[in-house]
Amino acid sequence: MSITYLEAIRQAQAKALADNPNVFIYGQDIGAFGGAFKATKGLFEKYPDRVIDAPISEDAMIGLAVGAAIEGMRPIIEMQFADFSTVGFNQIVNQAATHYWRTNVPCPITVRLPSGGTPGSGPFHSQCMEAIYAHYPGIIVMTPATVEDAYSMLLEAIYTDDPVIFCEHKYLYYHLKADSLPKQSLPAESARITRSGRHATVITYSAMIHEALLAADSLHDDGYEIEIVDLRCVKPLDIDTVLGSVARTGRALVVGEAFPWGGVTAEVISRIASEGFHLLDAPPAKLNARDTPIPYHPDLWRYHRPTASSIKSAIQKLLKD
Amino acid sequence: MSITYLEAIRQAQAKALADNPNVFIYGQDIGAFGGAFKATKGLFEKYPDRVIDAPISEDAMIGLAVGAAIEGMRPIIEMQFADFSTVGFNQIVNQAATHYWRTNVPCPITVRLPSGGTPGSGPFHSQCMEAIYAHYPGIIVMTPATVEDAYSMLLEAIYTDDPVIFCEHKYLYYHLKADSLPKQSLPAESARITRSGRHATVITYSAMIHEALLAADSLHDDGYEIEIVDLRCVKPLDIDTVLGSVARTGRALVVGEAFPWGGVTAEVISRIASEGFHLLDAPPAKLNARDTPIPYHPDLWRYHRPTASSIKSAIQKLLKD
Amino acid sequence: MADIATQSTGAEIDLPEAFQNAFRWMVLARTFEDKIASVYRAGKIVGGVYVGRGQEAFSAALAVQLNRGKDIYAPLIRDMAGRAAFGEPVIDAARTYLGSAKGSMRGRDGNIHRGSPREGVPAMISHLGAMISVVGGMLFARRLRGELENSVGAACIGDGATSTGSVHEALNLAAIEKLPLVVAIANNQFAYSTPTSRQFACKDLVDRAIGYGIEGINVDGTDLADCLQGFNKALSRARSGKGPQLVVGKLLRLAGHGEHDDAHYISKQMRASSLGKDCLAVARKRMIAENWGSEEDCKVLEEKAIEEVENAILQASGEESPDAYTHDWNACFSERFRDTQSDP
Amino acid sequence: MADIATQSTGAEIDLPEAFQNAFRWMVLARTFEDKIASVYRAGKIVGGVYVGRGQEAFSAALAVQLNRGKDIYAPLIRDMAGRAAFGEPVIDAARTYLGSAKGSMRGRDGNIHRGSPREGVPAMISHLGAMISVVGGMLFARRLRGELENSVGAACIGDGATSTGSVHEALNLAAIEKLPLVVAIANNQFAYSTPTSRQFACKDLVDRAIGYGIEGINVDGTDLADCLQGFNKALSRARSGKGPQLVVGKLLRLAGHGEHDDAHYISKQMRASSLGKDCLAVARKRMIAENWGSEEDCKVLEEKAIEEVENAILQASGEESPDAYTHDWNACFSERFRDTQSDP
Ligand SMILES: Cc1ncc(C[n+]2csc(CCOP(=O)(O)OP(=O)(O)O)c2C)c(N)n1
Ligand SMILES: Cc1ncc(C[n+]2csc(CCOP(=O)(O)OP(=O)(O)O)c2C)c(N)n1
Ligand SMILES: [Mg+2]
Ligand SMILES: [Mg+2]
Repeated sequence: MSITYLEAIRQAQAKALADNPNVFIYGQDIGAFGGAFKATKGLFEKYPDRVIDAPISEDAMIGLAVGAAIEGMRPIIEMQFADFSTVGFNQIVNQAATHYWRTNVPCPITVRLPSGGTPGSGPFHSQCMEAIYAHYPGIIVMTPATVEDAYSMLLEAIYTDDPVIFCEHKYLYYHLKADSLPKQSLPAESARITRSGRHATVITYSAMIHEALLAADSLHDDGYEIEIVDLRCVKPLDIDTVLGSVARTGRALVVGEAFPWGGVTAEVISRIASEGFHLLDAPPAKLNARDTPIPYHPDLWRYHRPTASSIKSAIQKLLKD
Repeated sequence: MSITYLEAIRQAQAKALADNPNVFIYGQDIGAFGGAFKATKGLFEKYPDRVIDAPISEDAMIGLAVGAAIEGMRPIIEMQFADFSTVGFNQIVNQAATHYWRTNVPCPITVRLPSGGTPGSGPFHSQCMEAIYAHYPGIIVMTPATVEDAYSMLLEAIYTDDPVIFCEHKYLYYHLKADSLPKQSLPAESARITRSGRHATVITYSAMIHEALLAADSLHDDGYEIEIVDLRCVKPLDIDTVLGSVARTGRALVVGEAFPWGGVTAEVISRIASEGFHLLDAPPAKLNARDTPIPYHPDLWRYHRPTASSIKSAIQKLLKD
Repeated sequence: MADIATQSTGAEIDLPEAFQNAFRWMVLARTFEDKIASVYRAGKIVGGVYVGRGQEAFSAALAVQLNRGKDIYAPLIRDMAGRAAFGEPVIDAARTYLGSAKGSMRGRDGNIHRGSPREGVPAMISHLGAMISVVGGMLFARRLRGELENSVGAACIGDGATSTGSVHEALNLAAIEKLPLVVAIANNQFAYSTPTSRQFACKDLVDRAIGYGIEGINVDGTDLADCLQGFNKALSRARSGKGPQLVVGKLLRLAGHGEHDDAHYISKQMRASSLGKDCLAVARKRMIAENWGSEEDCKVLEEKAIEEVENAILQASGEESPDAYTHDWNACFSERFRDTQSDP
Repeated sequence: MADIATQSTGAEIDLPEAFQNAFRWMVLARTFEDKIASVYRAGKIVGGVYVGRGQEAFSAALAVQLNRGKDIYAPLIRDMAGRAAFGEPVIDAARTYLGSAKGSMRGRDGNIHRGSPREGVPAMISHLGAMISVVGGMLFARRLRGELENSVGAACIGDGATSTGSVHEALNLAAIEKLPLVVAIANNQFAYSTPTSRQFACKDLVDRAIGYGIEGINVDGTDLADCLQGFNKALSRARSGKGPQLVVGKLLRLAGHGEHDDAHYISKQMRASSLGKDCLAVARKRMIAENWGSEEDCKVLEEKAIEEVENAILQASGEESPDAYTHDWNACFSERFRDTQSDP
């Protein structure tokens, strides 16, 4: 049997619906249609009351989820694309994120954001919004990079008593496959050493893990062993695992698919520089998408986001520093 | 004559309205009432067609501004508080910010965000959103810290052919005074050495400049000369001025009033670490607000945001490193 | 009461009882707000003070017909009367205004930003319109769990807030789901300084109802009896499965937007018009005229209110402020997801 | 045409002329979209293809009554017919779909995300509802400058998008400002897979008009003549200062949401109902029946359309893609505000 990243997400939701009557899913076209990406396929048939089509009202969708969470439910909200969550932004960062701190009543909602670029998706169906949400206190932001993590972290998200922004990468939906779903897993808040090495560390997450792996493979042929840290959760950051790796390699490249100003890469570098300065043998480097909207044309898109080849170049530069 | 930061903002708008018939101001209660903070006081009386009360519709307000900008106008949108711009977020980051890149037609809108904390303002009337907007390509983010800058940078914002998020600090509105308005000024995109020193550099912006100045004053008594860089514009960042200062002092503390994850402080540190690593004699440090919503109670609030005293401690720590 | 819907399914209201009940909370609210405004003017409150002067009848008339522990009530900035009627202790208002660590918001939020969501009172965020869908979600959850029975959710909002997309999405969603939601729009003629003519162009806000396929009722917000009857209809309809109800009360804000605002922009004519009647004075007169209570009864009520308010302010003033050093600075409930980032 | 407003101020329409004109663009749109769908199925288009099959009459009827260079037209995803009628060259559609660097979006955006704002055609962003206030702003600017004269702005939207707060805020704002805005709602019964019953609960979307204090018109979206007449009324009213107009067209999406979608969720009954009539076939029949054009004329038109479309696709396919290396990677117009951050 082979399971895709998308199927893992579907199965995590199926399991949560089966195990806990307080779980429900709310989103556009997620009912009988099974969702724009089929992440909820077949779930409506089994749980017609708890897999519910929403109107095109992202603000009210999040508001509804918060209200339901107050009453003890564990709503999962599917945004059709991460990019459309901007419309629900206020309810996420001001209503959901502040709820526990203000009222002492937890707000366990999971907002699934189909994120990231695929060829031809253009400026409004490709965005990576993890940094936007991570900036706000009270929100947990998960960015799974593997089929196993998509499954286990989504289940953790659903059972977490805080709002979780779950950034699932659309490029990985069909591209990534595993043999089976995990029975056990690393806790969501821990980063993972995806590949061990000793010449440099690449710290990244989500789809960029796979570009980094390709870059590392290719550098292996040149005699370099590149360590790769998968952040998994970008808020909170498991900085100990990051620093542990940098302590071994002395060199850090942080890669993100999001826009270059600020964001996860800046936060990670700033943490490394502040907390692990003396571990560094060379200036830490970062690599992001370009500072423009995400282009539609595949030829532009490939050059807009980091790729195995631009990561490889960045590592080579880092190794020379 | 003595002019407040708020009056400078009012006068910049008065001048723009007088000089250019394409300028108009749109916002809630900004007409006859003169605005929640009186930043448009008296302007409606002079320009009744161009100082216009808006409904409570932040999304449509920004949309209207973009449409008007397409037609060659130079709208200024006043958000009643920065915090409410979350409701216009989609139109800012997806409509305005992408407009030039997508269509080749510039979108010269200025969105004024009364920002930052004052005692008793609480979680929804105190926020600093500069990092949220700066993350998006196509947006310029200004954060003036002085009366003179409030004036000259707002005029620059209005005449800039790109969307500008203008973060004016509410705490400075009445607290800050100058003798007169500037005739000439440093270009908005340049950082400024607000105070020169040689033992360490504090890089900050907006209201925190004044806390940093107090900290520096106090450390001066202990024999330390602290240099202070006022970023002025946080996107783009004038990293050359920052690095120039760090080259002199070897030590950098970056201070921001915003939430700690990501944001301006992380971006500046990551740029210093990447581009100026060898200038550093000690790990760069950052100081932000705490990772919770902004508390209402003044006793909590004072402890939530950085203050002269917490900045002083952070510098002292940095000097020992 | 101009009832634009065709039929009422309401159980008849016991008007004298409801009236007396609501009147009591109106008096308490007015007394508290007069007091808190004077505390504010004495410079003893940090932040703003927002009062519901002139809106007490509309506010109390709704809440007095709700049941704490069963219904949901989402007040806004001018609903001191409704809050009290729904069972919020005056001491909590005093504590929240005065920043006592013992208030429901523990000093983290202030003034009218208070609530106790687990007891059916969501704590408003400032962003106007944002609470209605939250109430919708609470009702939705109860129905999903089969625990809705005939409870309702009520959400309060102003005329200005009807311009927000949030209100639109929430009302539309509630209509689709046919939730037992009553939305009370206090049309007090102004949103801060902005008159309704700059806020909407429809003849009457109640005309929004048809566009959502829901029922709408207009009431005279200065007349407690009309408010009681209008909400009674709306609530009975909602409880009996007829879906969302819109109740629009016409009245005038008899105060500034906040206590910092002198409301000079409200014209004398408008103040003198029938909109400008003081609902409390009107109700008091009616009480006595109908013999639902004597002049003496009213005085006793008023004195008791003063005593209760004075005590509450005194008590809250004497209580400790939150202590920043021992405060729990964690925005997340889950310990394992707390950031290790060192504190400033 | 069920006209819920009381009076028309419309100049009489020259129906035969308008009909012939609109029909021509309908044919062109259908021909282009059939072709682009087949190019998509051949795997030659990256991203999605969204067609307006069944909506051409409603789309063209509006745009054919607008004047390029004077009016504003904000099409959405199913407005190929309207775009063509408003003067968008077919080659631009082909280029944008096929990623030619010469398209108006220069490969930066694709498929239906195209426009030329300086020529009165804002380029839609994907976020539904967001374009209406932009059109409002364009009109607002023109009026401020005294350049409005009797021009109008038209914005297209679907039934599903009416659930967005954005549409609400924009309509309300336009009503307050009494802008000459015509909002065309193509109620094609579905938002992606979601039927209107899960999108709104009002009897008819046109009932939203009264809540904004604007005029509303219903038209039969499958009937070109009715569409032409309805829009004629709305446009004349808007041009003559009567403020925003809402025109709702009832029709059925005769395709999937995008070409990847087989629309299995649209029932046979609905397809067979009068909503499911193909507006193009209906219009063609009427043309001939009224003797506004012969069978022969129609054939010529259709053949010319095929030729034009084939040429455009051929030409666009042969054009260069944008070159990432020489591309101008700057999101800001102002050079001095460009970040010095080194490129990846
Ligand atoms: C989204 C949003 N924009 C702006 C504000 C600022 N604001 C607070 S109260 C207010 C006026 C509200 O008017 P209305 O809804 O009529 O209520 P009222 O104050 O009259 O009771 C405004 C504009 C806000 N709270 N939320
Ligand atoms: C704010 C927002 N949420 C979700 C989407 C995803 N989406 C794209 S088209 C569509 C359905 C639109 O339905 P409708 O408005 O009826 O237009 P139609 O496709 O039927 O022409 C949805 C949900 C979006 N584009 N914008
Ligand atoms: Mg009001
Ligand atoms: Mg539709």
